[in-house]
Amino acid sequence: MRCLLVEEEVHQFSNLVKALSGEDVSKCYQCGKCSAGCPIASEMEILPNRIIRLIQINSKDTVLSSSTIWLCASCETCFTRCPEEIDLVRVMDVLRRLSLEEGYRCPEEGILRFNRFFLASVKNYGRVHELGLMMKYNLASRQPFKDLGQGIALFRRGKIPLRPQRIKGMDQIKGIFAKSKPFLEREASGGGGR
Amino acid sequence: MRYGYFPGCALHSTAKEFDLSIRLSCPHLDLELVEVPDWSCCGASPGHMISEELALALSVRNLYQAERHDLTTVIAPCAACYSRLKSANKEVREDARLMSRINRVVGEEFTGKVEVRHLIEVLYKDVGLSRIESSVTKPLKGMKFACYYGCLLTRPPKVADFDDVENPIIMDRIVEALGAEPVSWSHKTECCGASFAISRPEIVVRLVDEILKAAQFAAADSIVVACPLCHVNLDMRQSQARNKYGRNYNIPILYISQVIGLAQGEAYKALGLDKHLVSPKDLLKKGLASF
Amino acid sequence: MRVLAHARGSITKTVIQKGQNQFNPIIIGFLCTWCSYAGADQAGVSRREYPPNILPIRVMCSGRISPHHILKAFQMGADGVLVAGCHLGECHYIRGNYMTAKRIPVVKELLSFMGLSPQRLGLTWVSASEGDRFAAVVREFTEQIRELGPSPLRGVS
Amino acid sequence: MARVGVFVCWCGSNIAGTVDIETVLEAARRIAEVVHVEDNKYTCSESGQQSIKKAIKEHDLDRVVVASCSPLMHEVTFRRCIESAGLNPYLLEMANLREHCSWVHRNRGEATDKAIKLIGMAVAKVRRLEPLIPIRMPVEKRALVLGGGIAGIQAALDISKAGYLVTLVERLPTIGGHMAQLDKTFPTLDCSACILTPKMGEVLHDENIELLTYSEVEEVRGWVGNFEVQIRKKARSVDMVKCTGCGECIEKCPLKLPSEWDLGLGLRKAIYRPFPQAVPGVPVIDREQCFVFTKGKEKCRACERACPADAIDFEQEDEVIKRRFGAIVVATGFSLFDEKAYGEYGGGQYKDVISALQFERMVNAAGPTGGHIIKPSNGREPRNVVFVQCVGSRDRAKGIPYCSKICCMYTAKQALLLKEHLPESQAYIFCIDIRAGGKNYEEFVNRVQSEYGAIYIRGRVSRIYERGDKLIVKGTDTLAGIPVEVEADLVVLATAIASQSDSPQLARILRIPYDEHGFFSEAHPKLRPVESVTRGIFLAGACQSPKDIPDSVATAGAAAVRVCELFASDELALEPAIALVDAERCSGCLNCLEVCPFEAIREERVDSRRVASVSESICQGCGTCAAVCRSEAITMKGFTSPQLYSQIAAPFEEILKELEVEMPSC
Ligand SMILES: Cc1cc2nc3c(=O)[nH]c(=O)nc-3n(C[C@H](O)[C@H](O)[C@H](O)COP(=O)(O)OP(=O)(O)OC[C@H]3O[C@@H](n4cnc5c(N)ncnc54)[C@H](O)[C@@H]3O)c2cc1C
Ligand SMILES: Cc1cc2nc3c(=O)[nH]c(=O)nc-3n(C[C@H](O)[C@H](O)[C@H](O)COP(=O)(O)OP(=O)(O)OC[C@H]3O[C@@H](n4cnc5c(N)ncnc54)[C@H](O)[C@@H]3O)c2cc1C
Ligand code: SF4
Ligand code: SF4
Ligand code: SF4
Ligand code: SF4
Ligand code: SF4
Ligand code: SF4
Ligand code: SF4
Ligand code: SF4
Repeated sequence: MRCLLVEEEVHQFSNLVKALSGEDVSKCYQCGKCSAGCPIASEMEILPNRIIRLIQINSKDTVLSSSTIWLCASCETCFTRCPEEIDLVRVMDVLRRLSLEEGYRCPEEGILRFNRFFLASVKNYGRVHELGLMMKYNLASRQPFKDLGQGIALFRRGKIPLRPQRIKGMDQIKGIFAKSKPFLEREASGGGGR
Repeated sequence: MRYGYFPGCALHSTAKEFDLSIRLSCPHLDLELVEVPDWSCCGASPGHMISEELALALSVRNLYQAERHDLTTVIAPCAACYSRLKSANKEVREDARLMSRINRVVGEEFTGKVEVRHLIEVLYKDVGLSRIESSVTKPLKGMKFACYYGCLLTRPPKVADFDDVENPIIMDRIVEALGAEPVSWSHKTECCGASFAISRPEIVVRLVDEILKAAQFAAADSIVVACPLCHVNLDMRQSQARNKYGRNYNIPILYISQVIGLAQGEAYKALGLDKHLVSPKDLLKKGLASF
Repeated sequence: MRVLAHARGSITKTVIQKGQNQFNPIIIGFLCTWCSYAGADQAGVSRREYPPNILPIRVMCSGRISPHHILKAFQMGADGVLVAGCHLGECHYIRGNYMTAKRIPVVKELLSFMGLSPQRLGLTWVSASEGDRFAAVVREFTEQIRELGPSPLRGVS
Repeated sequence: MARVGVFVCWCGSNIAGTVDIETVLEAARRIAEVVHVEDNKYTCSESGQQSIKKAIKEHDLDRVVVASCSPLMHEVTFRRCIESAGLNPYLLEMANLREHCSWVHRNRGEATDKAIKLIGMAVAKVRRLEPLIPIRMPVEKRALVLGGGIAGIQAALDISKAGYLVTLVERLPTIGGHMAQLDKTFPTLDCSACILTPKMGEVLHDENIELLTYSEVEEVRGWVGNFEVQIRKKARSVDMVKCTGCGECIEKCPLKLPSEWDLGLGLRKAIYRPFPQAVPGVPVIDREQCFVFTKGKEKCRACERACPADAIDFEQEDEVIKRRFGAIVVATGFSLFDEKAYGEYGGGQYKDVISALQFERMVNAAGPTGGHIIKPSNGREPRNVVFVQCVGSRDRAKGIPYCSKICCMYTAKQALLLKEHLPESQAYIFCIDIRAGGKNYEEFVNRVQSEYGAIYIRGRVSRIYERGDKLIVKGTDTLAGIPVEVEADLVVLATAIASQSDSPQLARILRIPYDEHGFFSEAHPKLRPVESVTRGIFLAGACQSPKDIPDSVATAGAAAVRVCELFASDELALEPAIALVDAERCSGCLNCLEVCPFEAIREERVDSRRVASVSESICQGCGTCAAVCRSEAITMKGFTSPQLYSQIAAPFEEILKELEVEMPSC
């Protein structure tokens, strides 16, 4: 059996998530509609509703080391249908960043690697160079021939340019990368009237 | 009608034919598209997964590029770009402090005087069905299209807000105006898993299989899309879906702009229809004798 | 943990700021018995917290409040006056609150004429079930008066 | 000099937990003209009241301030209390230390400070109060019951049995309400018609009850004891007196239209009765559809030719009736949430996704399918039936945060009925919780699972879509932690119990409050659950909150008792807090006459001078007149300007004293 509340205050983690995402996860009453519509649910070890539950009970480690937060495709299905209007996508974003920030191991290395390479491409060229991105990714994943058939087919149809396009305003892009911080603090909005 | 045009990375590579066909079909509708000068990537989902500020700043830079060149409306044909640009625009507009913070990161003074819209929204609302209808020279009689909107075009409703979030109909109406028959089907807004196209393709294959299956159930000849990411997945993964789930698919995936171009009498190659992995040749033979 | 410390620090800071050395205005609230007073009761029943600066006076209908009453409050040194009645169309006395709605702008003009900010006078509609709304309105109004600072008439007359 | 006693209440820890009572008592003692101060754990209790009475005698008090809860809660209690000690009951003022102070502030110092100010204000007012004598008015001993569902029926019968006259107004052509649409009812499974139709008949034949169906209330004026109500009897196009209810006309009518009563599952004619056992049995003509009204006077008239009683009357006009009532019972029931808001469930597009009420019509032997459960799309029997609970309820995003209370139970009932009708079928019920608090309710749900094999899945459905002639229902089993899909033949949505869409309009006509969801508000959720805040208007059934039949009947009975209580005395004591014109000061401008919402002010001549005069039986004491009188000639008893002025000034007196400034005079 795991003891839920060790030394920390019981609302610590959920308050943190709330402060960083602006979403009050305590409103969630575990109806499960988010998970029911999630296209990736069957690949997730922890369903989205359970991620929210685990935040409620301060289970930070379990949440931040789960693969779910990386598998979420940001498709917005859950948020669109959540009866409590909890923006799970925003919560997932915050969890991913927290997980990185605090040095948790990412169980979905591939996804993280892809994201990194993607952003590196943007940082270097201002745009994404798909061929370079795919090659780099496959090499790094030690599966250089993955999706090769498809890649060649696309290539043959002239859909994958060999050279990256580089934009003019690269200084600005570099500046944006240099200045951006991972978190935006938000204030939760108060109750409204009529 | 003059609009800013934000093609996004994909329309310069894997979705070239989307770009081609937009540039070809829009003049028939008096739509003048001006490419946003020196645009950069919107950051897509990796951007906001890593840093919200980064995601906002990358989008705002593009919006500023448009604003600076007096482009008051920007059309983003890619659903992901559309979603990023539109929600970034909304967020900074609604929060003056955030706006100045992001402007500091970008190093420009964006003021929020730009609207972000998707191509099909502009086609339906600004151009109008009657204008589209009157540009048709070769009605697409007898073709049954399943219009696929994907997950991000209508969601979240508070950001997108131009069509019914669960059962969008704009594209269906446009297709109808071209003389074709839109089928009513179940997977209009299901996610195709685009962001895992490279890192977790097996997820994409599963989701694509579901979508193709639903289109097949609805007896559609073809799926019409309005997003380059949806297209790549649905077009490229059909053989893998067959290998894995044993269903035989040969469903051509067409861009809405290609379909419009066809009805306007534009040529097969010019519209980039030869670039699809699942060739639409047979389909078009069935529908349009001239092809 | 870096981020957490940051987040918490700033939260504690604002709490402390709020508690101390703050101008504590006196606000007279005229509440109609059927809607607003009952709405304030509802706020109590559902434990909706708001600042203690408002001192409610119960009247049967917001239509009862004449300019004299409002001016009297300001004359005595009130920093703000909040008049609250039933939503328009829902007046227990059919249309007493329409009279109030007409009257308040006139009194506001009078206030600016006297050199008082018309923002010191508030008019709002709260129904008997809107405890949440009552609390929110009072929170907002108190904040507004706080920003305006003490009434220039406080302790003068 | 007045002799004021101040009684500070702890309310257990409700007040004393936040307000420092000692400090408050200390401060109260220092207020001018206060001669006695004491505290009490529970002032409203018998011993609390005794000690007030005792103090009045011992200290010769002539004014009393009770610093406790809201006057809306206990003013009456304490007025009675001081009256029994020989004081005029209107020499009381309450300071609201609970609802307006201890319950809404957390900081002890701040709350205590405010409590002291509130008491100061109350003392300031009480010193200037004057004795008042209630006005006596005769009571019209006839009750109006609005709405003829089970609640309205029950209330009307109960009042009538006590010997009073009742007018029952129902806007549909028949009484019965939703209960008449149901099949069997939980938890005992007796058939709805078997227990309802006898009561409907009783209403029809009760001599004390005047039944006005197809009628609506248009205007309500006046006050408790004397409501003046205008009722519109819509033209039925059938003469109620001549018609025998034989139904020949219906047979002959050629026009077939979707039946509202059967929620589109069945058809009705242009001349119709919603259902065969309708009360009254007289049909009505739907003028929006009937050929005579849509195509021309000489068209069709088949019903007229068929009628052996010569009862059809196309020329009939709406009739407007005026009546006086002493009390009103509102029993207008509920409506059902429209599932169109759920695009993810097909938004009302799929034929085989039906609402629970449609399911009721379907299982009802007298319903459109003769009691057969079918797939509406193809008429075949379903095998897998999925029930989805909380559709609309508990869904803030769709506008209804509350639980509809009865749908867990009726879903369980429907799963049971499904199995009884189709033994081969299987019920799957998606729920968030099973709420079955009530006598034999939990046991009922247990039986539905163990004996009837219904499978409950804890989780909300996210999506329903069609695949061929099946429906795919996507949910999660949150207990197992896995996503699940059910291939269903029929889906039944337990749609939320919502208020009637026009309840705000009705509330305005009646001048009663309603909550943000359109349900009428009770005066007190625990102690006055069937009374509206407005005296003489009572609430019964589901118009106040979602209720099942037992609760609807119980509240109807309770409301009836309240009405009878009112009718039991011949006279009613009315609030004396009304307007009085001082003819001496009155300038005769008649501004007051214009603004009075009740036309209570007349023009009069005093020494050939024009002055205003208030009729005390009409005046409701709103005070609007007083606020516009420039001559300050109108006194609002209980809320006079001097009283209000001293109340306004009180909190500043301390401050001014500290600053040593002169108090401005009133
Ligand atoms: C699907 C379903 C199944 C149910 N099953 C059960 C069950 O098994 N057991 C159980 O105990 N309960 C059940 N209920 C609940 C039951 O229907 C209600 O408890 C009951 O109908 C409430 O009665 P009512 O008289 O308050 O309201 P209603 O039945 O709604 O009656 C109100 C009446 O007032 C009339 N009216 C409305 N407005 C006006 C107006 N302005 N002027 C005049 N007349 C007006 C309406 O036309 C209607 O006739 C079920 C409900 C549903 C929806
Ligand atoms: C822990 C707890 C907390 C609660 N909290 C709440 C709450 O917050 N809100 C709420 O609404 N409800 C609450 N309730 C419920 C509330 O207590 C009951 O609804 C209420 O007390 C019921 O009142 P009653 O008069 O029916 O019964 P009771 O309160 O039980 O009164 C019955 C009386 O009858 C007397 N009696 C019994 N037999 C005989 C006899 N043969 N002859 C003469 N007299 C007899 C008893 O001595 C007793 O005085 C709570 C209950 C409990 C147990
Ligand atoms: S849908 Fe919303 S309320 Fe329901 S479990 Fe998910 S997050 Fe919680
Ligand atoms: S946004 Fe993420 S969690 Fe939500 S439904 Fe999509 S994939 Fe699932
Ligand atoms: S008088 Fe009011 S405050 Fe005092 S005990 Fe009774 S209910 Fe509580
Ligand atoms: S035929 Fe005549 S008597 Fe018979 S039900 Fe119709 S109107 Fe009444
Ligand atoms: S006149 Fe009207 S109601 Fe009568 S039978 Fe003809 S259509 Fe029906
Ligand atoms: S009664 Fe049951 S089904 Fe109805 S809203 Fe409440 S929990 Fe949901
Ligand atoms: S407003 Fe005053 S002065 Fe004028 S008529 Fe009425 S009571 Fe008299
Ligand atoms: S107080 Fe004045 S305005 Fe109000 S009802 Fe009485 S007479 Fe009319």
